[in-house]
Formats: sequence, C-alpha cells, structure tokens
Amino acid sequence: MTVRLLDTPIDYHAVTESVRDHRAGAVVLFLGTVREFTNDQQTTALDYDAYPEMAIAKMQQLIDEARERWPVIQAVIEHRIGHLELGEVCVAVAVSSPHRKDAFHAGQFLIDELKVRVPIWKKENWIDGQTEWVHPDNEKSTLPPPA
Amino acid sequence: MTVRLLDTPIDYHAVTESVRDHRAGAVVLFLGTVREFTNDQQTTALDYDAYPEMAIAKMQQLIDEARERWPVIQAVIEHRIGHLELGEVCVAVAVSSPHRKDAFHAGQFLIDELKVRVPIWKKENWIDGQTEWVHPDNEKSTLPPPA
Amino acid sequence: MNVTIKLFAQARDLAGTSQTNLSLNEGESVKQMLASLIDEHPALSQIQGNLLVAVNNEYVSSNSLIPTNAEIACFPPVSGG
Amino acid sequence: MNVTIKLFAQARDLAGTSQTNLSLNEGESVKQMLASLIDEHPALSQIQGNLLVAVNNEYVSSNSLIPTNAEIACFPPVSGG
Repeated sequence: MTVRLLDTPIDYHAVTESVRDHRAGAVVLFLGTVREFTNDQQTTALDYDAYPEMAIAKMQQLIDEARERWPVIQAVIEHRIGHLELGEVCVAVAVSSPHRKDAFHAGQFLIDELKVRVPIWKKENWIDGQTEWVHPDNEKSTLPPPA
Repeated sequence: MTVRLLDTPIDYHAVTESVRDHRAGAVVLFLGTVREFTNDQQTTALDYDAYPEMAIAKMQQLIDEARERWPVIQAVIEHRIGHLELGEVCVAVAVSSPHRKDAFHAGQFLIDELKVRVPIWKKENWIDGQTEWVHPDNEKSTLPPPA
Repeated sequence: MNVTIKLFAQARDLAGTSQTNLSLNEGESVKQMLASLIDEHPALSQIQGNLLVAVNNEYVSSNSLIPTNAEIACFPPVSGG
Repeated sequence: MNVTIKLFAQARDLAGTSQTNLSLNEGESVKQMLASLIDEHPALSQIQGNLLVAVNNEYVSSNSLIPTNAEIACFPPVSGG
C-alpha cells in the first residue's frame, strides 16, 4: 500500500524500507513532527481530521504526478489522523530514485503539494487549553480558487 | 556523536531518532544506497576508502556551515567504509529544523558538499569481475583547483 | 434533487454536523449550492470566502454545475502535513 | 626537511604504498612537492592533473608552501556518498 491514513503511530522505518530498491542510489525520507513552538505560541498536542476517501485519492494522485516528473522507483506517503502528542510523527513521505537530486525534488514536491491539496486539517491544542483550527499560510497552490 | 565513519551497517533508524526534537517540525533523512546499474554497467558491490581524520573533520565542518546557513536543530552524518553489497546504505544524512524547506535545503547541502569535499573514495566492483575507482563527474565544487 | 454534503474540520464544527441535506434545482452551480448551504447553516458564513468544494473527490470551481448522484463535500483550506 | 605523505585510493594503488617519505627543501611549494612525489613514484603521473593535496586536514592549492611538521596527504578527487 503506497498511501495510508493511520490512527496509530507511523512506523517510518518500515516506510523507508519499503522504498529501498537495488535500482535506487538515493532514498529521501521526510517526517513532519509535532513542533512545540509556532512563533510565540506553545503547542501541547495536535488533532488531525481528514476526508479519508478523497485524501487517499489525492495522495495517490500526487505519487502519480511525481512519477511523471521524476524517475521515481518507489514512493510511499503515510499520514496520521486523530490526536498526536508533542514530537510525534504526523506525516512520512519516502521516495527512492536512481539519483539524489530527483529523490529530493520528488520528496519535496510530495510534501509541498500534500499541504495544499490533500483534505486533512490540523487543530492546535495550545498550552492555555484553547484549541484552534490551523489556517494555512498562503502556500503556492495548484487548486482552483475557492468556490 | 554527530559524524561517524563505520565499517558495520549504518543504523539509519537510530540516526533519524537522534535528530528528532520537540523544537522541530521537519526531519529530512537522505540515504545513499548501492545501486545496481550505472548507465549500462552492472555493479555487484562497492569498496569505500577514506582518510579518516580529515573525513571526520570535513563532515563536522559541513554541519557547522549548514548551521550558519539554516536553522538546523540537529544534524548527523554517518558514512560506511569497506565492502558494501548491493542495496546497502553507504551514507545517511539526517537533519531536523523547525520548518521543512530549511530541513530539505540543509540535507541537500550536506550530501552535495560531502560528495565534493569529504575525502572518501568509491571503487566499483563490476559484474565482469573488474574493479575501478570512481571518477566523479564534474560536480560543483567549492574546493581550490587541483594542486 | 436532494444532495448530501459532507462537512469537515471547521465547517463541520460551525455547522454542528458532519453532513447536511439540501434540496437543489437541477443545473445549479457550486456557488448556488453554497448559498443554500449557508442559508441552512448561517454559522458557515464566517468562513464563506474560504470554503472549498469537492465533487467526487475532485476540487471544483464556483461556476461548475452540481451533477446528480455525486458525492459532495465542503471544507476550509487544508492544513495537513 | 623530511616529510611523510599519506596516499589514498587510486594514488595509493598506483604508488603501491599507503605512505611515502620525501626530502624537501624548506619553503618548497605544493607544486614542487608533487613533482618530487612523481619522481619517486612515476606511476602517479597517470593521475597527475587530478591530484589533490591536504595539509593538516585542509585542502591547499598548488602555490601554497609546505609547512614543517605538517600532516600531508595526496589523493584523487573524492567520490564518497
């Protein structure tokens, strides 16, 4: 399975092993982890919500697009949903390619586009007990403008 | 220890764990692995030679330079020496940073510059039984011209 | 026609439900569907300018028409990763 | 002065040794040291245009002078990773 949503911890070692290949000279793994500070605000945990069917379809589309643009040998994306504590892995993206530049480009493309296209949402749990849905910065998006 | 030369397999899971940090939102891991085909030539194994004292010093310098250029939280480089079979990990570079772009840039800088500055050499073991020291392509180098 | 609209994240919280039913005329656009949705759940007007709509797992623009028997979802800009 | 030069990879294979001793005059340059090295180990002329020199773990250019009591190494372009 090359794309998954999980409500249990991501085994990024298994993710990385699954993209290793004798044809590959390079593997790039990206992990998104729950960060304590965003500017001055202190996070204690995150909650992720997803539209599962569409999120899976979109993650698979991203991998298909990466394969059209770079000589990707294997690619895997796993994203957590539910409640995550500080330091936990929220997303793992692993790519293998014959050469390193392509592995870096494909890996960065997958996580950049995941953040603008895949229907998953993050709610901050601030240290003062408040919660707040994250409003993404104006990331470069390939989507149609808002409806 | 943030930089190491090893004559035993690299534990890239331990390398990755060692850069995880509550201040980090992003971890990038790069693995170089022994690739079977280079153009039409088939590899069965690689042998790595190093000038250990200088290699360690240069890898540490690279991490220091990465820290000057990007907000690196933790960075680790491990490189194998000796005989490696197909598919084995020859180098692991792991970087953590608050944000993903910096982690990607720092990770790519470390492996790009390792390949031009760190005194380690690779000998191909081709399938026909011949061995050959690898002559690097003209990678962008920050070194003084050859003596 | 009757359509069911799935709601996620802040859209679900504001509407107080994870899906809602609307009665639309055939040939209505996404923009018209959103107007009906906000009539039904006025709290959504708070994020009105930011709502995204997906039909059968694909993003659609506001002038697209709502097809029959489609899976429709409405949600704020995504923030995964 | 007597200097010991460490050799690595193809330089070591061509010279047939992992280190070699040379007798140099004080104030000789890297270029002059390399000429003496190749006189001593003619097989190194095969990669003469590509040899790198490091003094105390830093790369040096051909016009640098060889300091006393330095650790000197000579090797082909690196190819790790």
